[in-house]
Amino acid sequence: MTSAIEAEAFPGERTVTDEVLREHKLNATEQAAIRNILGRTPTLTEVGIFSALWSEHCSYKHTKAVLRTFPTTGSQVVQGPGENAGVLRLPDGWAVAFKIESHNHPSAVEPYQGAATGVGGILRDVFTMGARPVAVLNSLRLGPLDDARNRYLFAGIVKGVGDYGNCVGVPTLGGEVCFSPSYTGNPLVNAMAVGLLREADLITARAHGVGNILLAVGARTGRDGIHGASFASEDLTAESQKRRPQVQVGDPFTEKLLLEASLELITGGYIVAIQDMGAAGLTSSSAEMAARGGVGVELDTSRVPVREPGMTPYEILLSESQERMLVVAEPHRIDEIRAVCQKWDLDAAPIGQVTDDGIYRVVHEGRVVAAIPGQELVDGCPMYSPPARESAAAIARRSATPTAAAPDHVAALERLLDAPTIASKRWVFEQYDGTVRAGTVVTPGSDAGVLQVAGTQFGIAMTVDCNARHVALDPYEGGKAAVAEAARNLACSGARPLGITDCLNFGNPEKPEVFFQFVEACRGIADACRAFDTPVTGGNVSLYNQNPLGAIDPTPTVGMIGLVRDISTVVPTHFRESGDPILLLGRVSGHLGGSAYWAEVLDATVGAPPPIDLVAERALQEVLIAAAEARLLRSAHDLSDGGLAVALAECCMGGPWATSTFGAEVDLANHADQVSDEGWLFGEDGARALVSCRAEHVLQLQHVAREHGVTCHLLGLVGEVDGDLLIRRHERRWHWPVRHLRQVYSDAIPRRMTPPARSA
Amino acid sequence: MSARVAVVRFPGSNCETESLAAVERAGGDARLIDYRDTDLHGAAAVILPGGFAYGDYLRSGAIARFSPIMAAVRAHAAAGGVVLGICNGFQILCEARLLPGALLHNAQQRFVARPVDVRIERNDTACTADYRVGEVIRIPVAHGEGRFVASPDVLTQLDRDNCVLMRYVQVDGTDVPHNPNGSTDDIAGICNAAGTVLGFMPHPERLADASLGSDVGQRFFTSLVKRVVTRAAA
Amino acid sequence: MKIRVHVRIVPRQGLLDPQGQAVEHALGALGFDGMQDVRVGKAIELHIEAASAAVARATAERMCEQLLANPVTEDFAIEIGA
Amino acid sequence: MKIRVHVRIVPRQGLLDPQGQAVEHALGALGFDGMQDVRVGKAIELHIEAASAAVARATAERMCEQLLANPVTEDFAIEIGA
Ligand SMILES: Nc1ncnc2c1ncn2[C@@H]1O[C@H](COP(=O)(O)OP(=O)(O)O)[C@@H](O)[C@H]1O
Ligand SMILES: [Mg+2]
Repeated sequence: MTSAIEAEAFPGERTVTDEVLREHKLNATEQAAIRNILGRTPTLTEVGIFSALWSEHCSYKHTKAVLRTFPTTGSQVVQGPGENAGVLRLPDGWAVAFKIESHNHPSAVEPYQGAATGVGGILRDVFTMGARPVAVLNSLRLGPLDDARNRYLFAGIVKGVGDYGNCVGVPTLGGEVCFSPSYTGNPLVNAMAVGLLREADLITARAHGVGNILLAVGARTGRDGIHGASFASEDLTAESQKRRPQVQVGDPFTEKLLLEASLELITGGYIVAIQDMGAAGLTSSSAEMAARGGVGVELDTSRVPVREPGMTPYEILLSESQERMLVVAEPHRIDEIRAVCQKWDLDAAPIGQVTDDGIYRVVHEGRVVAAIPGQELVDGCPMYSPPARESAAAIARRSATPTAAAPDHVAALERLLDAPTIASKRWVFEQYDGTVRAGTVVTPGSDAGVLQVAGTQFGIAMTVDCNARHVALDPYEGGKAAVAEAARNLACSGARPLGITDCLNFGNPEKPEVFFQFVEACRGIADACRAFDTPVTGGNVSLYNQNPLGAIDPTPTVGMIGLVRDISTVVPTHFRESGDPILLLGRVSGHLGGSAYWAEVLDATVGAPPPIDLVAERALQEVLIAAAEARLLRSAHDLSDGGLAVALAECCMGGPWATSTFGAEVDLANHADQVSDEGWLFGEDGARALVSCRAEHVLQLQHVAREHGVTCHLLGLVGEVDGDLLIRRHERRWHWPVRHLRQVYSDAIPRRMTPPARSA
Repeated sequence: MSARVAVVRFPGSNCETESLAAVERAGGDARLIDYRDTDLHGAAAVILPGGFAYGDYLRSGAIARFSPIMAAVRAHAAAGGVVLGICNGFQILCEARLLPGALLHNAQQRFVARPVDVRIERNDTACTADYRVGEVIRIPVAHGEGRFVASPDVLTQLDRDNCVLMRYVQVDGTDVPHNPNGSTDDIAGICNAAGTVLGFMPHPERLADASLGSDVGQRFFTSLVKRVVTRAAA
Repeated sequence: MKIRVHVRIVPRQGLLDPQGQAVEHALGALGFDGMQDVRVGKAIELHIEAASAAVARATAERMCEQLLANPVTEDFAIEIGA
Repeated sequence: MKIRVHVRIVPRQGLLDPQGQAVEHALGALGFDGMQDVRVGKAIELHIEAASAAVARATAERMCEQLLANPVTEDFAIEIGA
């Protein structure tokens, strides 16, 4: 097709053989496609470029077709998928940019730096849109804490997330932590960043304007995180040992300066486009910016500021050194750009220009080392649609039931509250600054984080959610459930869900049973997003998450943003006043399949998880939002892991820093009589929330619920300060001192993380 | 007449915006000053805000204390001017020896971000006049290096001169340690004998707006503004 | 015999050391010149009860491998003190 | 002449060192015994361009006094390396 455009090998570089191509994970089809695009054999530099851009991470070669089925439009969408972050419209000319990304593999190797640089990368994705980061969220999955390595990973990851966000000065407003054996050896670290901007200031990462200059801004380029293939493609000598790829180290201080400089460059109108040099570094940022703008670029890698001498173009192109930006600007702006950067103690070096021939060209010391048609480079990767088939084991698990004898319900609730996945995450978010910038309305420990948009009366609410156990047992329902839980968390706070970003963490897609999970979970997410009018504005796919025993539990993390029209109507999660009536919104059918009760108490991760009724979910959201806006609610908490019993206990125990707890007295008699006691207490049917209100608001609240067709059970009253939780059903009574429950719930993680006393 | 309060931005400061806002809300005239500046431009009081100046590399405050602006801050303090260090600002003041002692890594070796209960020990200072002595308020801390230590001599002197500005205290019903970082004698903040140079770890500027839940920290700023207005008028 | 051991743990060569950079920069600003390659790591001092200096060193080495140093990012050196 | 300098900065004797205690505890849990007085501080390595080792040492000393160590809480030691 294209006539050959020449490029020559960089002196000393290994010759490109089939072996080298294979080491770069390019299969036969891809190798043929490359030869076809170039009309010749690629140089080693080109091989590196192709291998980066045609990796799953950049090309989405296994997943693109599925991702296209997501709903991505709506009147609230300013920027859908395809840019560094999605953007949703807020009132008064404001907009919110947000995105989630995984840093799983780096965190498995070096938890602290892996997690820290994960936060750094996602912050850059948000501020390159022209948005000031205002919040970070994090979704973490680890193997159980009885394993020392898992504890080490957990401690390092949490410290990494915290140190980075804290230092940059962005509050962490939410997250989740789940523990399951499937993550042993392959922890998941998904970081989400949220930023605010004036819609008019939005900037995209599209290079344009022939003759415009490309500049590298920020940190110097070292040999950090260079694709393992580059190491493998050299003979092992003492010299090459010294040059082995290095762990990426985060520098939040430089990030902070880069953040300020970037926003000044964008809002000051100095630049045409900007993009983070993230995964695959300079290569992917420059190639993607060029392709989006439909232009060519010429880079001179010998002009890139480097940290170490003797770096080859291959290394410079593929380095994943952190805290670097690629900027496109008109030539006459360069001095001004340098002045802005200097103000923030940063370097800005011209390293190339926009060209009109559509070629992605790399020059090093006057030698053309790569010349690839740009559009083909970015869009030419062969696409795959692997077979998808559910495994027999998965089907069998879904129809299994627990065999263990159940303990009494009093003990069962204590076991659930002591399960690290359910227990208080105070040990985690106590390490995250949640109040810097002084805009925080709700810190972690409630259903959603909420912050005020400065100078306005409105706010945004945010959450990340995924119940991977449900996804593992039924990927379609689990996918729906992830979106539904996120929306419920927002609605409980009084926020209207606006849109999502997703992080799809799965195993090896070439395994039919894994790809089945992927396809089905995505179908579930898409259906739920359509039902809730919460379009997908972007996300991230992380595949090949395998532990020695097989794939991780499929984990499609959903990050969702909602709008609170008036922050004075935000609804807290926990009970607030003795004597307030307690109501359960939503239907109870006592579904125990896939429940935490079965998994944590009966040690059986089996059964069909509850089917998610999207119409009922939407109706519940509407009730919660309407009731919040009418100021009818004193508290609202969604029912999820552990069902009603856990939700009641959480509402009684109060927030993470509460100085008092509340008792509660609840009577289940004459409500959903067909449901078993276990089903009532621990069932995990969706579309439910536990609320409290002033006695004089009960009728009004019931009326709002009825209007939306949502069942409303009046269950009881909030009890005395420091009182007991009492649940009654006919002659049966279960009873817990709330102070004791709070201690179990609060200590579950710290006691597992405290170094064991020295054995005598 | 409104009083000029300078808020110094170091590279890595994070809390300058909310500090400026708190001063303005208290009726003061707040100005941002760059760390490379060498002059306070007539400010009657200086705030060194929270954050991670120079990334807190080496020790928090260790590099920031050499910033060009610090000579002016030092001169201002020496002339009896008001200097207030919040969190990172407190760390900088200790490193600069404008306040005694040092702030070391939290005893538990982890960052701590949560509300704490502190008792105001003195209200005859430049920023606590609007509190009662003994009043207990709940405000957030967020720091990795907040464990105040000093030699026994210095501690004795702090006591003698009544230089402990606030202490972490136990409030009924809390189930987290009242002292969030292992600080000596539960010290959360100190000042010089005159009450003009002050430093503390908690962040009152984050609780300065009732619409976000509590404005119990705002009185630090109303006190400060009143103080500098009165002095300016005198 | 009680032996004093000094352990020095520094970020591995080639790895970015933001702290080292900041210190180098700050030293430069203070007027120190002619310094290079500043790296900041951890110093750990301890006493080990051991039969000989060689045994103490071997123990310290195992301590570094198992706990004190991060094998992915740090190098360590051990010195037997006075 | 380029001289390699090792600076060791440790918490002053008598000062509580929670990090040292935590490390001591963790080492104990790993089965190490017979260690005592674990203290954790900072190791700083740098190259100094100087006419002699003595000059380099003097420079490093001034660096410690001015920036690297906090005289309120830390002691330092300097070693001239290979
Ligand atoms: N890694 C984390 N970082 C910050 N906050 C967290 C993290 N994990 C959990 N949280 C907070 O703890 C609270 C409870 O989380 P979770 O158990 O997932 O509740 P829910 O089921 O309501 O989503 C939420 O406020 C959440 O934001
Ligand atoms: Mg959740």
